[in-house]
Amino acid sequence: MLGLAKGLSYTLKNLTRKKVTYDYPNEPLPVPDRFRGIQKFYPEKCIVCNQCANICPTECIQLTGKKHPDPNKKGKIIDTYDINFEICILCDLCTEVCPTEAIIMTNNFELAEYSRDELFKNLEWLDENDENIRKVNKA
Amino acid sequence: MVEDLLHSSAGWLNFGIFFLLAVVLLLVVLGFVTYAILAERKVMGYMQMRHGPNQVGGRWGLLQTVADVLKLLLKEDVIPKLADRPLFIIAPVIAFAPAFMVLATIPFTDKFQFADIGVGLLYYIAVSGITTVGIVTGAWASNNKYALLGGMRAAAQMISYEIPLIMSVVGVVLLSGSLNLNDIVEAQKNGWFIVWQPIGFIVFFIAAVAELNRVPFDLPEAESELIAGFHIEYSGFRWAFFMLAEYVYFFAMAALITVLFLGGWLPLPFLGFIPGAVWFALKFTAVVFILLWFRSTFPRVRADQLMEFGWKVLLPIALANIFLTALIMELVKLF
Amino acid sequence: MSGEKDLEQLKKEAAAKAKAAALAKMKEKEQVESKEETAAADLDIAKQKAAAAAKAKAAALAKMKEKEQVESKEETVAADLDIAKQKAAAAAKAKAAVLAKMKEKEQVESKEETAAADLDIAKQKAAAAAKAKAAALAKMKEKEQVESKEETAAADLDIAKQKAAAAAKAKAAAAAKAKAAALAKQSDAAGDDEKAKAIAAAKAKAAAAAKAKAVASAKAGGGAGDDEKAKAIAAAKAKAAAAAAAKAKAAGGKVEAEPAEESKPSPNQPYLDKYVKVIEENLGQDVLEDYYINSLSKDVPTLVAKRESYFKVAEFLKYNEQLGFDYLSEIHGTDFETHMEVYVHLYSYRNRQSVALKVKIDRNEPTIESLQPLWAGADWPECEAYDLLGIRFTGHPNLHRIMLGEEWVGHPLRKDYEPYDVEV
Amino acid sequence: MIRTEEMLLNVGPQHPSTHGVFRLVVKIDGEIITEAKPVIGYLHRGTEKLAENLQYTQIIPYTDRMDYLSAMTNNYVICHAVETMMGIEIPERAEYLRVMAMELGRVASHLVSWGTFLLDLGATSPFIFAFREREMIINMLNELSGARLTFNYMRVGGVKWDAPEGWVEKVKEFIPYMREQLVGYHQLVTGNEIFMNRVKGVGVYSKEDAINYSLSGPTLRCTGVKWDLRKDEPYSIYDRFDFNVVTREEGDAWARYHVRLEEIEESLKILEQAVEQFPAEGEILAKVPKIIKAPKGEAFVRIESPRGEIGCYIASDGKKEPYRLKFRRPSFYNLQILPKLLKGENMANMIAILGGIDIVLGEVDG
Repeated sequence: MLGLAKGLSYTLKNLTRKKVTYDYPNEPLPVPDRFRGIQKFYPEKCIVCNQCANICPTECIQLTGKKHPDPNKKGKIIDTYDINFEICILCDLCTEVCPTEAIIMTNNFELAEYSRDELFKNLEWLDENDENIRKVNKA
Repeated sequence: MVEDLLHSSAGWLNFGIFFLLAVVLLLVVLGFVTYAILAERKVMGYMQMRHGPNQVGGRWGLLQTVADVLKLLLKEDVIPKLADRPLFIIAPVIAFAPAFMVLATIPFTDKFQFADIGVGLLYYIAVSGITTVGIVTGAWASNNKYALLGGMRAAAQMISYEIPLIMSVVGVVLLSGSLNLNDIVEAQKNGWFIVWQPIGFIVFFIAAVAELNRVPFDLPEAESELIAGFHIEYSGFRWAFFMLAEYVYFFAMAALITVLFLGGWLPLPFLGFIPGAVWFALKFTAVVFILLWFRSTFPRVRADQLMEFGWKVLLPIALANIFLTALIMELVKLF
Repeated sequence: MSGEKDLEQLKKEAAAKAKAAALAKMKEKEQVESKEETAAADLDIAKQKAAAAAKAKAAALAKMKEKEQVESKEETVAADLDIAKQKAAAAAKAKAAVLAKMKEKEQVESKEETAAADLDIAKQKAAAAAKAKAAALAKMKEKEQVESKEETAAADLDIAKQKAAAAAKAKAAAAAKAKAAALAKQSDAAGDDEKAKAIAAAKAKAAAAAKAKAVASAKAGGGAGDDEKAKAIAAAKAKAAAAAAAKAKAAGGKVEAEPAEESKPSPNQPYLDKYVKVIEENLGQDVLEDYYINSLSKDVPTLVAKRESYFKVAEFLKYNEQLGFDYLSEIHGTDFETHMEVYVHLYSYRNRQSVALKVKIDRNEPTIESLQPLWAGADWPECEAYDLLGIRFTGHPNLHRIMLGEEWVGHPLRKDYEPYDVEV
Repeated sequence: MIRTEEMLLNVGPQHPSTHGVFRLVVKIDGEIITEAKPVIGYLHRGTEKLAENLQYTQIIPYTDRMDYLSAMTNNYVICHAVETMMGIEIPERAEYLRVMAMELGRVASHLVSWGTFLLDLGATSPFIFAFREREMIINMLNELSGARLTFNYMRVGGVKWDAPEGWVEKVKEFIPYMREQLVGYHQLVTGNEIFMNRVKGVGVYSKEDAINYSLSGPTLRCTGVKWDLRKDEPYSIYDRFDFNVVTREEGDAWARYHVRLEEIEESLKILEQAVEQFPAEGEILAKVPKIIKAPKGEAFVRIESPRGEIGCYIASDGKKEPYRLKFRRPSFYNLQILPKLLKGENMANMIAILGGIDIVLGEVDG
């Protein structure tokens, strides 16, 4: 009986303790800066080196480049850039390999959609996703 | 008032009055159930350092249960193909009806009681046993193995704990000399029976928790073992009936404990100016709170240990309690 | 940039088709390296004039032939035969690879060097044989299989023609050395650049070629160690050289394991000696196929049992007083394409010692005794090996497809697994 | 004439107490189990097959998803295997970060195990309390690695991120807090008579059985085998810390419960020392080639995860992808003894036994 009473006193004490839950949808969840959320993409920085597409473990990044419009300049610029968030696991490897930090993580993590097709994000969407951008991207 | 009506001649008018009163009581009970569920969730939430419902109906979530009930009403009525249809449909009713019937004998105050019958206590215990029939019926009719196991557990548990439950109140009956609940309350003028019958109270309380199928004796619906036990195949309003029955019993049992051991509507000394109804409500709330407190603290008892505990511990103690009470009464009479 | 004109010339002559293919290939991420190797290897081959070499190689390849690989293999063989007859084909191929490489931004400098060198060779030769080239290109795309094949083939050729492969053949030596260096000195960060540099450097230093040759042949011995038949050929001639090379880091092959121990005795060597001694005393000399210290795996003593004595050895390991391996830590199978292997990691709580027991089994008929009667813990892992690799464990009480279900077609961890789809 | 009949009952794959998609086909006579047959594979994702086409760095996020309750140890085991093969020395600071991350993960994992075990037994509150503390750990690991569960934190040769500012202090503050909470846990549960009756003498197996069935971790130590890879085959820098290997002799669910709770205390001890010894500065990533290639050959390493011995076998042919990758997944091995334990037990004990083994289905199914 003593054990039962001890347990009861423990729960009774908790009645008045501070609540530990988050008021989540009403207040945004505080996340640390390193948090890996949905990517933000800077098309102007991209040099179409394909490293992000190569390192991606789930092969969710597809990109194509085109010749630089300015004939004097060498290299390529990005034409299309798609991330399929159905299979993206937000592992951070794409930002890790990117030599120009053209793709970086944000702290946004809400990605619920009513249709699977909407999880296929293109260059424009990723470009516009510019809130809560992670400050430090490389260790 | 009720007394007069009971003795008046049968007629449509009287029937109408009774019917109306019954509906009122039903609404009161439903109101209680609504807020008992809310209270349960709130108390558990607070004990677990969270808020509980706080979305529907202000920050206290006052309309949460209402919303839940509405949702249940709107749900599709699913009856499994291989279920025993008539029994499946009637089972929730069998389970719920007695729960409501027992409320008739409970004296909430000295004036507010529906049926002041001489064998009120016996009536309560006898009628409340019928619910188990409903549970077993529903369990069997569902044609589901988990449900069957839950139903069997419910039956075994009812049989094992009904006996200590009755035996433990025999002491009270001996002391008050009556089975009438009003008389029992009146007999506590000199001190509540929790003081005179501490052993009886403890046995009764444990057995009552078991009768209510509440933690730590919630074996018939043991969520982690049998998923939902006897009502696993029920959904929508049929399921709500089982829940309703459970919570109405919760209400009735808390009221019965108040009446039997906590002196019903009787006030504490020198506090007689507070009306009886308030006293009853306070004591009643205390009992409810303890049950909720148990729920958020204890793990579940195992089936075989439950049986062992009922037969090998509670029953002998209850019998000894009767013997002791009788002995002391005789000794008191002698001197 | 001196090769610029030559490049244009050659594009017209030989690389018209190859270029298109090479450009397409550029997008294939991981192939650069293997291409280089293939190209280098082909150059090596191209320098062999004798038709006998091609014959020997064809034989070696045929030995490794697996049923599912027939098609690609035939291509390979055909291509190689052609190459052996014509120098030009390989040169063109090399050029194609070089062109592909040129487009890679980081490597521009070193690659152009290589390209220039290659162009010189290419000029000497006749117009490219389009057919051979096409076959070679197709081959390049199958990176893994071809690479390993080429390695072995090239190595075999080297051995067969050790005299013929003179130091003057700087290119072959350079490629071989680069490869050897990359594989042997992994920890020294052998990046692509470094390898390219190695090619260039080795070209200049003809003297180094002889040494590189030895390394290459040593490695061939190691590589061949995985292959029973190739081993028979290679080991006979190259064993002495291999031991001398003593590339401990390439110790996957058994050939090198023992010399490696000599150079740096492992702390676990006494245990291995003890196990082997006890086993040989009690079960006879011929139960173990091989034994060595696996220096890559925290120096764990590794025993390779013979197929027929596997259960006997395992039983002995468990019940012998001095060994007492009462705990089975891990059992799984691996498909090595030439054979299946079952790897068992045992531990003795009494002696606080580990041992790894391996057994090679026939890939076409992968059947082996179950260890479940000895260690109850082998039950599910063996089911898993059966499910994913198709290894049948005889004497297992309940061998079933534990992960995928009985209706699954094929064994996914086999290297030749093709997903079965009802709708296709 | 009363006739009894045995029923075949499917427990799972959707069942609140199977901790995931695990199915158990039990034959019951009344409530007594006469035969139990576990069915697994519902969460099989073919990690080992996928890994054959992935570079070593790319495999690390996949390991997060095996034992998702202690992803740090999974991260570690694959990195450790590759590092062992390549002979890489890990910088000291990285080692300390790894150890701290792993030990925090161990505490979190045992907390979940504790909470769910009691939830299985019908007590709802401990689960919430355990998650309260776990949330703090997860927040710390989130700050460190950028994710709450699938950390993808370790790299071959070190770790991805250095400790953020103030992180080590947070760990330091957490240790006394957790100790205090542990006292509360014991108050709430350990002495509870109902609980003791539920777990004492339930699911007993002997030392010999445990070894024979290849059990590891708390399921092995509860029988009195003093075996912890951190102590007995020290990897990383565990030989620098002073801690005990917790064992119990009973071999029942009660012993397993105690071993786990006391292991939390030992982990806190390690954390305390790690915080003390944490080097003020230093590299967090060793010099490794840009493209990691394990040398030709094979290696099998094993380390101590919260659930037992997690091992990683790599057969490499010198390429940047492993030729064959195999994980020795402790839950998979630990679960094998279940049919034997369940024979003759009733339904309630079944839950207690399963909860006591503490499986993670992601790991069972690989």
